[in-house]
Amino acid sequence: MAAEREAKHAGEGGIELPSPTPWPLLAAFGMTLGFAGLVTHPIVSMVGGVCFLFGGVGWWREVLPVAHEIEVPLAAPARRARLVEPVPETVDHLELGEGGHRMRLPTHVFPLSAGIRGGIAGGIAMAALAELYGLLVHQSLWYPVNLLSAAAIPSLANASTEQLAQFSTEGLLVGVIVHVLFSLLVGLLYAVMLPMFPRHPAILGGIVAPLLWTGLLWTSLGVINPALNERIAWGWFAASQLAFGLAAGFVVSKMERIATLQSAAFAIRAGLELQYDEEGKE
Amino acid sequence: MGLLAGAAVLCATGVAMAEPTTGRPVFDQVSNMFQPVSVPAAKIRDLALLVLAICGGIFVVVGGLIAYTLIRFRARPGDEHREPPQVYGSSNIEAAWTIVPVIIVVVLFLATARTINELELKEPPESALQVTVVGHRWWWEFQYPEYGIVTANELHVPASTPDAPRPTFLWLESVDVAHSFWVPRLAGKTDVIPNRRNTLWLETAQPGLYLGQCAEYCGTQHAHMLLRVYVHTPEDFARWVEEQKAPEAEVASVAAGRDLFQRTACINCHAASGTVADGTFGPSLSHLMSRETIGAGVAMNTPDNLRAWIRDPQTMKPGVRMPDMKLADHEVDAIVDYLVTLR
Amino acid sequence: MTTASATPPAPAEWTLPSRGRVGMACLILTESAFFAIFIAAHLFYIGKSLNPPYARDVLELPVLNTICLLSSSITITLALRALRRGAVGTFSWLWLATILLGLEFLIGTGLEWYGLIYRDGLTIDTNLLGTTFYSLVGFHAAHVTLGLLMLSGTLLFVVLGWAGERDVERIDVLSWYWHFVDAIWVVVLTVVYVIV
Amino acid sequence: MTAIDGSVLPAEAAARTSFWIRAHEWATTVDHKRLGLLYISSGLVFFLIAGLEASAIRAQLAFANNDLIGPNTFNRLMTVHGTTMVFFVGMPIFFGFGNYLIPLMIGARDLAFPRLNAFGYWLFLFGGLLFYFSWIGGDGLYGTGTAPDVGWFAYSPLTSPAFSPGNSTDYWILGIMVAGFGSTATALNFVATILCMRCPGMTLGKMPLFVWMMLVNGFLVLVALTPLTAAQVMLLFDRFLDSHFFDTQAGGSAVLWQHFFWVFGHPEVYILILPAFAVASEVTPVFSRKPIFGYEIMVAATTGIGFISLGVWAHHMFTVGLSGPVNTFFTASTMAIAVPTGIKIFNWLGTMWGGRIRLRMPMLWVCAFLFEFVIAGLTGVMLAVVPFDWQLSDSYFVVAHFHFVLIGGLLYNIFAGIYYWFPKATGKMLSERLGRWHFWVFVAGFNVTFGTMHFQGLLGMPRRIYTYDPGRGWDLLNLITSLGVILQAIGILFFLVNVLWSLRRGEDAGQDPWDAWTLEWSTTSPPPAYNFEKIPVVQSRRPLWDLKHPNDPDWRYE
Repeated sequence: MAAEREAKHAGEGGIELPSPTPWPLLAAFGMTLGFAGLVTHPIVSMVGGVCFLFGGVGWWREVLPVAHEIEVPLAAPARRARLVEPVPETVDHLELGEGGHRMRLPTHVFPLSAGIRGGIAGGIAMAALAELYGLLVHQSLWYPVNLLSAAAIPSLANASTEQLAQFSTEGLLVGVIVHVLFSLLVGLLYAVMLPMFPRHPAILGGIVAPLLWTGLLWTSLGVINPALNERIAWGWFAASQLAFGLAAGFVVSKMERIATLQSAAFAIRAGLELQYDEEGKE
Repeated sequence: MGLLAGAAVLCATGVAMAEPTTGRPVFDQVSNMFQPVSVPAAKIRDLALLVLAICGGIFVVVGGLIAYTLIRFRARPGDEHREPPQVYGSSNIEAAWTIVPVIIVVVLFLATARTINELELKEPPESALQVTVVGHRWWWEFQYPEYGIVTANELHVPASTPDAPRPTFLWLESVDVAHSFWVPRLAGKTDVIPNRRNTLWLETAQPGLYLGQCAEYCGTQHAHMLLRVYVHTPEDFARWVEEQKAPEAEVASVAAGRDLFQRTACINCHAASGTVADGTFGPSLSHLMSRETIGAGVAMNTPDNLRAWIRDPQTMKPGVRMPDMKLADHEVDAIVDYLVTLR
Repeated sequence: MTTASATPPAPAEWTLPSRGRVGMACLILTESAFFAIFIAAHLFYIGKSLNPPYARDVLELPVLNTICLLSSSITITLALRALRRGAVGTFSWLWLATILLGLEFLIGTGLEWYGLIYRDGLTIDTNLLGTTFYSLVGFHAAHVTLGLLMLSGTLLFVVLGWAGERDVERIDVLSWYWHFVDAIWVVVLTVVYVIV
Repeated sequence: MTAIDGSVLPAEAAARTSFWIRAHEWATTVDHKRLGLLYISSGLVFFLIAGLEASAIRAQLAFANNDLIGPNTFNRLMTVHGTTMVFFVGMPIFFGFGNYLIPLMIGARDLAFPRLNAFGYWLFLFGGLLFYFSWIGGDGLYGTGTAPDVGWFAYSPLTSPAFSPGNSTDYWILGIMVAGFGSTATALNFVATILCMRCPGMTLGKMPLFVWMMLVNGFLVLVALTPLTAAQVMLLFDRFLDSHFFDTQAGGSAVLWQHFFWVFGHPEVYILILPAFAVASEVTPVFSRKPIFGYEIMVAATTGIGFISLGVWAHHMFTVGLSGPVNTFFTASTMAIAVPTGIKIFNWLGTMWGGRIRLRMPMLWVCAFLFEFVIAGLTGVMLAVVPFDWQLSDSYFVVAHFHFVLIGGLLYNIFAGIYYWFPKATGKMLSERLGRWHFWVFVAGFNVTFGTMHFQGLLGMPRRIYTYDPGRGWDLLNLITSLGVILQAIGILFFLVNVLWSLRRGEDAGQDPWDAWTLEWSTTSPPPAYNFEKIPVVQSRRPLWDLKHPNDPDWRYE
C-alpha cells in the first residue's frame, strides 16, 4: 500500500496523507456523554447520542466511498532529511570465522539431542543406583520413588518408613515425572555448558557438578523435602548423583567432538564476548 | 539501598519490639511473620526462608553481573570512533540461562506444592476447637457452637500441648462484603467472603496475645477492624469458657440503665444475655467487660471510652455503622453504668 | 574474506496482508474475549438459581432461529461469490435473503423473550438464570442487530449504485463479521439451550 | 495547508498562528505523531495528578493515628490514584510511544486507521475526564459528589448498590469503560499497522524489538481488555437493572468478579510492562553499541510472556480459599512466567557485555531499571509461592512489589524513552545536567519509599488502611516511606524543569544524536508530516547500520 502510494507520487512534489477531521473527536465526545448520562441525567445521554450520530455520519462520509486525503507539500530542500552517510567509526573485528563478526557463538555446539540422550543415560544410571539402594536396604522398589515424590505430596512427606516402602500410584506418577524432568533438564544443561569448560568435561560434569549439587541440597533439603532429609543416606545419594553426572557427561561428550577455543577466556567460550584481532593469539 | 536501610530498621524494630512485653500489652506488638508461634505460620516461615535464600542468591549474582558489566564495559575516552565487535548472541549461554531458572523453578514448585497441600486442611481433626468467624463491617463475630458462646473482636483459643494436641479450626463467613482474617504470627491470611465458607487452622503451644487485622479492603473503616487472638493454657481457656457461659449477674443498682437499654434502639442491633436484646447487626454485649477493647480495637474498654463511644461513635470511628443515638448525658451514664456490670 | 557486492540485495516481491482484514480479525478476537466472559458467567451459574423459573422448565431449543441464522452464512457467501462474478442483481437478492434470515432470527428471539417474560415470569432480576440468559443472548442479539444495520446499509449503497463490484473486498470483510455472529450463536446455543 | 505540521513551519510563522487555529489543528489531527504527543502529554498530566494523590496518602500515613485526611477521603484517594496510574498514565503514555514510533520504525507514513486512532485518543481523554468528574458529580447532578472509594480492583460485593449507594462506583465503571474502548481501538490499530504497513524488506524477523513487543502488547490488549469491559457491563447491570451477577444474597458469587477482574488484571500488568521492555530493548543496544543479544529468543520470550500471562490470573486470589490443585496450577504458571522474564534480563545483560556502554541519560535509566526490576521479579517469585503469599498478599509487601514493577519497571523506562526520543520529537536535546539531578534524586527517593515498604508488609501491615496504631513496629518505617516521597517529588520537579527549559533553550539535536540504527533516526527531528520523503527499503534489523557501514553491513550476516 505504502509502496503504491510512493510510486504514484514520485516526483509530484507532494505526498498524500489522510486529511484532518473533527468527526472522531465529536463521535468520542458523544459516546462519552452517552455513558455520562447514566450517572447524571438522561438529557446528557440524548445530547451524547446526537453528537455520536453526527460524528459517525461525518466520519462515514469522510471515508466512503474513498477516504479523503490532502496533499502535503515536501519540506523546503534545506529542511529535508539528509541521507544517512557512512561514519568513520572503525568496528572491532573478531578472530573467529571468515566473515569477521556477528556470528552466533560458539561455533560448534552439541545438538540438543545430545543433552536429551545424556539426560536419559544419566537418569537411568541414577535410578538404577537408587533402586539398588531401595532393594538392598529397605527391600522395596517403591521406597526411593516415594521419597522423591514426598517433595510434593504431603501424605508421603508425613508417612512412616513402612508406608514409604508400599506402592503408591500418586507417588509413582509424581516420582517418575519429577525424575524424568530433572534428568532431561540437567542433561540439556550439560550439553550447553560442557563446551564452556572444555578441558576436563568428565571431571566437571561427572564429579564436580554432582558434588556441588549434593552440597547445595544438603543445605536446604529440610525445606524442599523433609521426608527425604530425615531418612537420607548421603553416601548412596552422592553416589547416585555421581552416576548421573558420569553417565550424562560421558554420553554428551561422546556425541560430537568439542570444537571451541581451548585457551580462550571463560566469557569468550560462553559466547558472551569475542576475542579481538589485535591480540593475535593462536 | 532502600532495601538495606529497611533491613536495618527491620532488625532494630524486630529486636526492640518483637516479644510481647510483660503485663498485658495493648497495641505494642510487632506481628512479624518471621517469628511464628503456630504450626502453619512456622511452616510458611520455613518455606519463606528457602525462597528468600534462593532469591537473595539470584539477586547477588545478577545484580553483581549488572554492576560488573557497567564498570568493565563503560565507554572510555578514545572509544568514540570505535565500535565493539558486533555479537548477535550465543545459543549456548541463552540455553543455559533458560534451563537453570527452569530447574530452580521446578525445585521451588515442588516444595510449594507440598506446603500448599499440607496447610490447606479442609476437614477439622477430631480434637479441634471449632469457631465460626463472621466478618461484619467493621468488626468480627466469633461463635463457639460447642459452648454456645458468641463474642466479638477478641478470639480466645486454647494452646495445644504435645500430650493433648488441640488445634483451632476456623470457619470463615461474611455477612456483607469480603474481609480477610490475618494474624501473621499464627497463620497466613484467608479471605472471609459472603456466600462462601472458608477455613483456616492454627495450632500453637505458646500462650499470649497475638495481633492481626482485616487484610481485605472492606470500606470506610477497613483500618479499624483489628483482631486480637488470646491463646490460653488449656486450664485458663476452660475458665474463660465457664465465665462466658455463666449468666450475667443482675445488679440492682443499675436497673435503670438496663431498663433504658432495653427501651432504646440499642437492642435492634445488640444482644445482651439476660435481657430482651437479641440484635445481630452489632457485636453482642454479653460479658462486654471481659474484652479489652471496643470498636474492633479503636480504644481500650474503659468506662470513659465507653461513654465517649455511646455519646458519639462517629467521632471515635468515623463511618462506623452505629449511629449517634442522641442520648442525654444522664442516659449515657446510666447505660454505661449498666454495661460495666456485664462481666 | 570474500568480496561483498556493494549494493544490497533487492527485496523480494513485497506483499502484506490487507489492513481491513487484519482489523476485522482483531475486532473478532476482542469480541470473542467479550463473549467468553459472559459465557463463563452463564456456565458458572448453571443450576445455581435460588428460585424458579429454572432453565430446564422454560427454555426451548430455538430450532427455526438457528436454521435461519446459520443458513444466512451460506447466502452471504453465495452473494459475495455473485458479486465477484459481477452479477450485482444476484448479489442483491442473496444479500436481501441474508438480511431477511437475520431479521427472522431477531423476531424469533423477540417472541421467545415475550413468552419468557409474560408466560414464565423470567426477567433479568428474577434469578441468576434471568441475569445470565438475558445478558448473553441479549448481547448476541445486539450484535445481530448491528450486523443487520451494516448489511442493510451495504444493500442500500449497492442498489443505489454507490458501491459495487469494486468494493468487493470491503464487503467481504463485512461478511466476516456476520460469520462471526453466526459462530458465536453456535456457542451460545450450546451453553444456553443444550447444557441445561 | 502548510500548517499540517506546525514543526515544518518557520518559527516566526508558527508564532503568528493564532491559538485557536492551532487548537483546531490539534483537535482535528489524524497524524500519528501529534496524537502520540497528545497521548504522552495527557498521560503526564494525569501522572502529576495521581502523584499528588499519592503524596496526600503518604502524608496521612507518615505518623500513627494521624488525622490529616479522614477515612472517606483516604479511600477515594487510593482508589483514584490506583485507577489513574494504571488506566490514565501507564497505558496512554505507552500508547503515545507506540503511536509516535511504530510508523517511523517500520517505515510507514501513518497508522493503518488514522481516524480510528484519533477516536481512540479522544475516548481515552474523555474517559479520564469523566472519571475525574466524579469528584464533583459523584452523586448525580445534585449534592457535592464523591469519587469512587472501592479500590482500583473494585471487589464485589463492595460495589453492589447495597454497599456502594450513589453513583461513585458508576463513575469508576464508566470512566474506565470509555477509556477502554479507546484502548481497544488503538491496540487494533497497532496490530493492523504492524502487520500491514511495513516498508519493503521489513519482514517480521527484521522488525525492531520495540515493534515486536508492541505487537504482542496489542494482542494482549485485544484479548484482555474486553473481559474487563464485559465484567463492568455485568456490574452496571447489577447496579442499574437489579441483575444478580455478583449479588451474594441471590446466590451470586463474589469470587466470580475477582476471576473476571484478574483475567484482565494480570495481563494488564504485562500490557504495561511489555512497552517498557520495548524501550529498554531499543536503548540498550544503541548505548552499548552492539546489536541486541539473542534477538530470536527475545521475540520468543515476548510471545511466551504474552501467552503465559493469560493463564496466571488466580495468583492474585491465593487467599480466597481456592482448592489445592487450583492454587498449585497457578503457582506453577506464575513461576513459569519468571523464566522468559529472566531471559530478557539476561539478554539485555548480554547486550551490554562486551560493548562500550555510553552512560547517557536514557541508558542510565535503563540500567537503574535492570536493578529495580531484578528486585521486582524476585519479590514476584516470593509472591508466587502460595503459602508465603498467604502472609504477603494484601500487605505492604505487595504494594512495594508492584511499585517496583510499575515505577522501577515502567516509569524508569518511560523516562528512558522520553530522554531517548525527545530529541526526535522536538529537535532539542534534554539537558544532561538537569537529567542527572532528576535521575539520582528520584531513584534515591523511590528506593527509600518503596524499598522500605517491603518491611512494613513483613511486619504485618495490610494495605489500604488509612491509619494505624503506634507501637506495632510500623511507625518509623512509615515515616521513612513518606519522607522518600519528598525526594521523588523533587526529582519530578527537576524533570519538569528540564522539559520546559530544553524545549526553549535545549541544544539542537540534529537528525541522529545518538548514532542509532532504527529508521526513525533517518528523518528530520521533528519528522515532517509524511515521515519519509521516500518510503525506505530495509535489508536488516539495523537499516542505519548498513548505511553507516557500507563495507560491513548487517544484511550480509543475518
